[in-house]
Amino acid sequence: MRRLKYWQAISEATVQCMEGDPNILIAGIGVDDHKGMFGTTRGAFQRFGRSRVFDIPNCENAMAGIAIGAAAVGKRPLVVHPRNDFMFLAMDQIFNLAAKWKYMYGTQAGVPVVFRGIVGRGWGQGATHSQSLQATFAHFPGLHVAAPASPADAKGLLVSALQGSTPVVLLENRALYELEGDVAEAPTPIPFGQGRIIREGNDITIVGASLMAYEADRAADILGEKGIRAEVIDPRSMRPLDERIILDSLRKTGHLVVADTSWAAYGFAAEVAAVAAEKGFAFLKAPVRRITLPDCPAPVSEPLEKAFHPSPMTIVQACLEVLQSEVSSVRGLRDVQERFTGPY
Amino acid sequence: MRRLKYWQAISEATVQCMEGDPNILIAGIGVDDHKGMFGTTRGAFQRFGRSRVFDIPNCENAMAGIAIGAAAVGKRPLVVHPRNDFMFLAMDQIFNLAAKWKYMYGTQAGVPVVFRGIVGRGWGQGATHSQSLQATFAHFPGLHVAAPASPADAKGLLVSALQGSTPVVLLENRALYELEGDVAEAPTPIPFGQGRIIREGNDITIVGASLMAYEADRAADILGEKGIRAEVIDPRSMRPLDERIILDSLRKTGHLVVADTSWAAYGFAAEVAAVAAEKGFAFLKAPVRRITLPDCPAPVSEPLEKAFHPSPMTIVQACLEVLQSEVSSVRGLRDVQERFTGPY
Amino acid sequence: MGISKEEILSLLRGMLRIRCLEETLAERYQEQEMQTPTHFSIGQEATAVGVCSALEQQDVIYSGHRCHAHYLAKGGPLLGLVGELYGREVGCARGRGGSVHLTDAGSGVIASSAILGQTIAVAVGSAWAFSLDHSRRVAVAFFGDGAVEEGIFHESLNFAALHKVPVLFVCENNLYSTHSSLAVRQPAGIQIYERARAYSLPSRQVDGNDVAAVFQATREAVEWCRSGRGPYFLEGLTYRWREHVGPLWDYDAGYRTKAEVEEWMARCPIKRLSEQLLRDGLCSEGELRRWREEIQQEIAHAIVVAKSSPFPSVQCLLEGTY
Amino acid sequence: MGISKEEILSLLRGMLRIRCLEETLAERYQEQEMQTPTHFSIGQEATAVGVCSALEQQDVIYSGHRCHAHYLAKGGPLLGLVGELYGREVGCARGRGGSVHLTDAGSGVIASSAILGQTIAVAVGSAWAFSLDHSRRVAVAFFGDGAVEEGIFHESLNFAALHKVPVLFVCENNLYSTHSSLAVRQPAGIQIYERARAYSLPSRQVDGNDVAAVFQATREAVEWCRSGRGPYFLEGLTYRWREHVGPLWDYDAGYRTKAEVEEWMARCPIKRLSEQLLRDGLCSEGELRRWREEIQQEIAHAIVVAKSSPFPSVQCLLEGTY
Ligand SMILES: Cc1ncc(C[n+]2csc(CCOP(=O)(O)OP(=O)(O)O)c2C)c(N)n1
Ligand SMILES: Cc1ncc(C[n+]2csc(CCOP(=O)(O)OP(=O)(O)O)c2C)c(N)n1
Ligand SMILES: [Mg+2]
Ligand SMILES: [Mg+2]
Repeated sequence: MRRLKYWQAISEATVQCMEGDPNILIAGIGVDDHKGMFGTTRGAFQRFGRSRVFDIPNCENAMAGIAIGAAAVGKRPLVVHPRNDFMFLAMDQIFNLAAKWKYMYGTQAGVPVVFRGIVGRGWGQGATHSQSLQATFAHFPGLHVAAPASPADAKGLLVSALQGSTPVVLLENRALYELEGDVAEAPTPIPFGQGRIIREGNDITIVGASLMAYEADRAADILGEKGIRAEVIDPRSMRPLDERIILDSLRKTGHLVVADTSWAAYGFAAEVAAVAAEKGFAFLKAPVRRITLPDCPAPVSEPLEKAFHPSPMTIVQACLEVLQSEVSSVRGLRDVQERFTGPY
Repeated sequence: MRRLKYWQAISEATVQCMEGDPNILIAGIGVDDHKGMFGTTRGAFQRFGRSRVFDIPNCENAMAGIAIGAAAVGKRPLVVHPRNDFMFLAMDQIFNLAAKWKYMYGTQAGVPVVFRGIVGRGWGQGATHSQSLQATFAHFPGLHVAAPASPADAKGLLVSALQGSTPVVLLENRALYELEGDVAEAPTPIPFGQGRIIREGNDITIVGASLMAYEADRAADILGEKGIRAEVIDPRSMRPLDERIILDSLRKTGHLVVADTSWAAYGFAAEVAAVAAEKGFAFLKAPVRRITLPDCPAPVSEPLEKAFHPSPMTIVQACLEVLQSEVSSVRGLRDVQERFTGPY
Repeated sequence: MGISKEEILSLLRGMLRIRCLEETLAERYQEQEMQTPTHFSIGQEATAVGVCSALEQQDVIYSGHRCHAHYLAKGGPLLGLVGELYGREVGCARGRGGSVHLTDAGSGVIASSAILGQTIAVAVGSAWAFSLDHSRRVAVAFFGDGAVEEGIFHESLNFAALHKVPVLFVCENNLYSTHSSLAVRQPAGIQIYERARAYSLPSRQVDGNDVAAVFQATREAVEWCRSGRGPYFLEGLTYRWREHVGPLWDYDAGYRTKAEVEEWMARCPIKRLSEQLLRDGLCSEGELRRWREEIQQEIAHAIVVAKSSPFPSVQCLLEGTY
Repeated sequence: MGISKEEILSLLRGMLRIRCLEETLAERYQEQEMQTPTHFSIGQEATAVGVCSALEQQDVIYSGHRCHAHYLAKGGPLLGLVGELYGREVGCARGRGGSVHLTDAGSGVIASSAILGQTIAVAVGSAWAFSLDHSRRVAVAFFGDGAVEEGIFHESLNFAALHKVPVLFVCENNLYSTHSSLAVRQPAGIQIYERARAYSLPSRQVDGNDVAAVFQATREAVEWCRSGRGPYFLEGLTYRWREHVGPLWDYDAGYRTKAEVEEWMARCPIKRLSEQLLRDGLCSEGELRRWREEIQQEIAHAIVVAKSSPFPSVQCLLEGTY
């Protein structure tokens, strides 16, 4: 299979879907410029030009409404936000209208609008350009919410979004954009609500959202060196959440660590922990652990920023604690941490 | 002690705080009209008039920013929203500025703005006028978020908000407005992050947020008739959350039901369940149960609306299931449910 | 363009039908069987009827919380509205949406909503889609003077003017937003229709209680939109007779005077037009009476049907979320 | 009011200082030690200096993402800015905020922010507080032509005009929002300063590269605000030389032409004024050289101090959240 970068996979999915469905439009700040939304909309603009790829004024709230109105009469708008943090401005339309449309108007047809929001990370993105809004979006019925962590998933989930009839929010971590992976040529949808087992293991379950799925896999490498076989699960979508895949894993391992790119309180990690406490209680052999952001806004200064984001080692440490291994007994941990540079 | 209604307690706290601090202002749609925001701002308007109580244009986002700007130069604005659902329009200012101000600007002083949002309930309020946004607000560091369930708490938490230096979101369920309770004359603050034990018990812990604290207490009455002694906890604030009071109770009871006025996924109930799974695991004797809204927007039609909102009986049933009592063995449950009319 | 006799009679009948229905509903509302917060349009029928009568069926409309008149004027079935207020499956939103969430695909009533200004953008979106498809269809956004203050008003007009989309903005200026007069919400010295000019839009103010004037202004406006020249803005001055939400009068609430209400009631669009038509011999008292009777029958029938038709089944509570 | 020699020299020196600093920063930025997305104001110094020089110390300013010039012009300490870019505790936001979150209470720089349009409302709020206190203070909101499209612009101007608060809106129109020209964002046929009139505001466009013109226009505007007559709107036409974010040039990116950039560089506000002053004999080449040297020294010193001062301690990561 070909290998594509994450952003290339998004671009490919977009172009293929637009070829298949003339009703798909793209709208967003700078989607037609030389940067092409970090490359993700460049292919579509080259292929379809200004008749289907629209640069827009700075009007997040109206744009969401405009997309809904276009969807109500047959279009399939894909609205792209260079940072998901700007979507706070569009939440009224997303929550109070798009998410509720089908139910509230008792209609057969919903409004198939797709919002892509990019999550900033690193290089001093700071407090208002690096939030991860998956829990905020996923609290509300009526939406599908996903945060793909691999090129293949980025493609498949976007295809699903552009072919489905439900309003969708896709959150893409900027730090994953250069990640390479196998991606099938055909635009095959990955259904929302279906998680992915990144690696199998019997000792402990690590559920990681978005970038943290990737980090969890790195953590599992390190744990593997110590003979601990972690099962790593990427839920892929937050709404619906694939509870089954998590519970099945828990049944095997009895131990759970959840890693997220956002804060602990009322976040993704809370929901997974709650599912475990509610439906996986019988399997649990030890307390669940959440690996999340420190409870403060994102700082800019480099040392603070570095301390702010959980690393694979943070996950490793949590797993060892859950398994009650002696952390200090794991030789060379520091070195591994230092060696790791990740995809940023 | 005097008994006041919930709305009267809010009104009293407002007037007393405004007397004590000339920098407090009120702003909101219709705060000065004959309805006086369901009575809560009428007293302040009568006492202080148009120089401190401001009707405003319909501009939720700007108003939040205007409040922040006034706070930055010494004022203490109290912004009131007749429905918390309108606050989606103001979330950029609340999350991207107010919540982060102190941290992001590295300053000593934050921006002490207080937002009151009223949660609609019943009589066909419908999908966009009856959401409960506590989890959405409480996910973000930098805010205090509370949802008082009694007149005394409504007063004490508002006093805390108006005297503190942190931006605060207070959510008030409309269905509690006519509830009466003992309220101290003096404006004594209730600190954020301090829960309240509504009643003590050894068998099961019920944590209820906002209106559900009240409903949980009714549920405990019914359980009491069956000899089950539930401990009912009202966390009062969601951020910070009083984990201690929940864990202490859990240590006694080993059983947990969490009731919330919003949806389960990524909601208040998820966070409490997560705290239990993470820090109270050793105490837990049975799976946690969440009693929340069905996973759909709020319908209008009366029978649907009735089915939509969890009742005390829903909580009772969950408790019995957690305790593995035979539900059908509890005599007269239906009758109790039918007899209950609540405060709406 | 002149107005034919047929047209003018149909305008009158349209207003009469809305008035009769809303008055009946206001009365029935007090039986507490309609459990949905309801904003009556009594007194404001002329803008709804004048505008919608100048549209084609394929054109679409959007509205806000005060939406009954728009729904009916565009052709939304009466039973759909009544059924919705009674929370029945037969309601236009199957009892899920209530008074503020009206919809009827067949007649082009796409959606009304209870969040101020929300549907202004949505109407622009539909119009944008029409223009991308080189279709002749036009979208209309109805909203009040209060919605004009919301940021989305600005963003929407900017986008619409920029892309020259065929949207007609119709501001029903009834001088109040809940209990707040324009004076405490918008700066003096400029009128709402003039503000639209800041977006390079043609705009115009009409007497919103003169249905013929609204109709003619809309015909011109819609022609402008349909011919690809972009959006148009119409402001109709009118007045709400009853309380903001609910069926009662509120003369005495303090935010407006009884004299003001009465002054506007004297300018009742229905009274005005029917007196004129009688004067001009275009219709007779008998005709008017007959219409009223026919309408009352239609209404009575709809209420009977609505009240005897089933509520949504509780088993279907979740249905429609996805 | 004329401009004194002292004043004009100080305007020139102010611009020169900002230019020198930003050019140095742009160079140093490429060493990758400043890890914070940075929007340079090179080419746009005249609006910042012209406006801020007409303010009193007690007046406050707010800015957006392109805020260095405003911060410095209002008197924000140079080390505070440099330290912030290097992420040090000595930075004006103690390294927490970065390039887009500048603040300095002492000189009245309250806040800049990276969300478009956000601080327009916040400035109105401070001005509102001033008017409630019957204070003489004025608040200034700096923002770009792109922020004008946001709904909050509309809501803020409406509120400010309604309550006649002493806020000066300063739109630095540099023709682009990231890589999008005005033509793809706002309808043709009306200019930004004219739009402000829709709120019954006095408004005016000035040559944003003519610091004296900006200064004088601001003096009049601020007098208007200070005297209780309400807000004022000033649009300055100017141009950004470098890329939208980051230190590089982007002639060749495709969204604008090299000729356009060069045309605007020829209208450099500093070159223009210094040539004029030299011509008029108000300053000498030697003076200019000396200033430059003094400024470079100040900058070099600040960079040394910043780079040698401590980063925030990781132990304090959570501090300041509450
Ligand atoms: C965003 C938002 N803010 C506030 C409200 C509360 N509200 C409902 S109707 C209304 C008045 C609207 O006035 P106008 O637009 O003039 O319409 P009218 O009621 O006069 O027909 C208000 C403030 C709301 N529904 N949505
Ligand atoms: C709400 C919001 N939308 C989009 C952005 C992304 N963004 C950052 S700067 C910018 C361009 C702003 O243009 P303008 O206001 O003219 O200021 P300039 O950069 O030209 O100085 C954009 C779109 C943002 N920061 N905030
Ligand atoms: Mg009105
Ligand atoms: Mg610009």
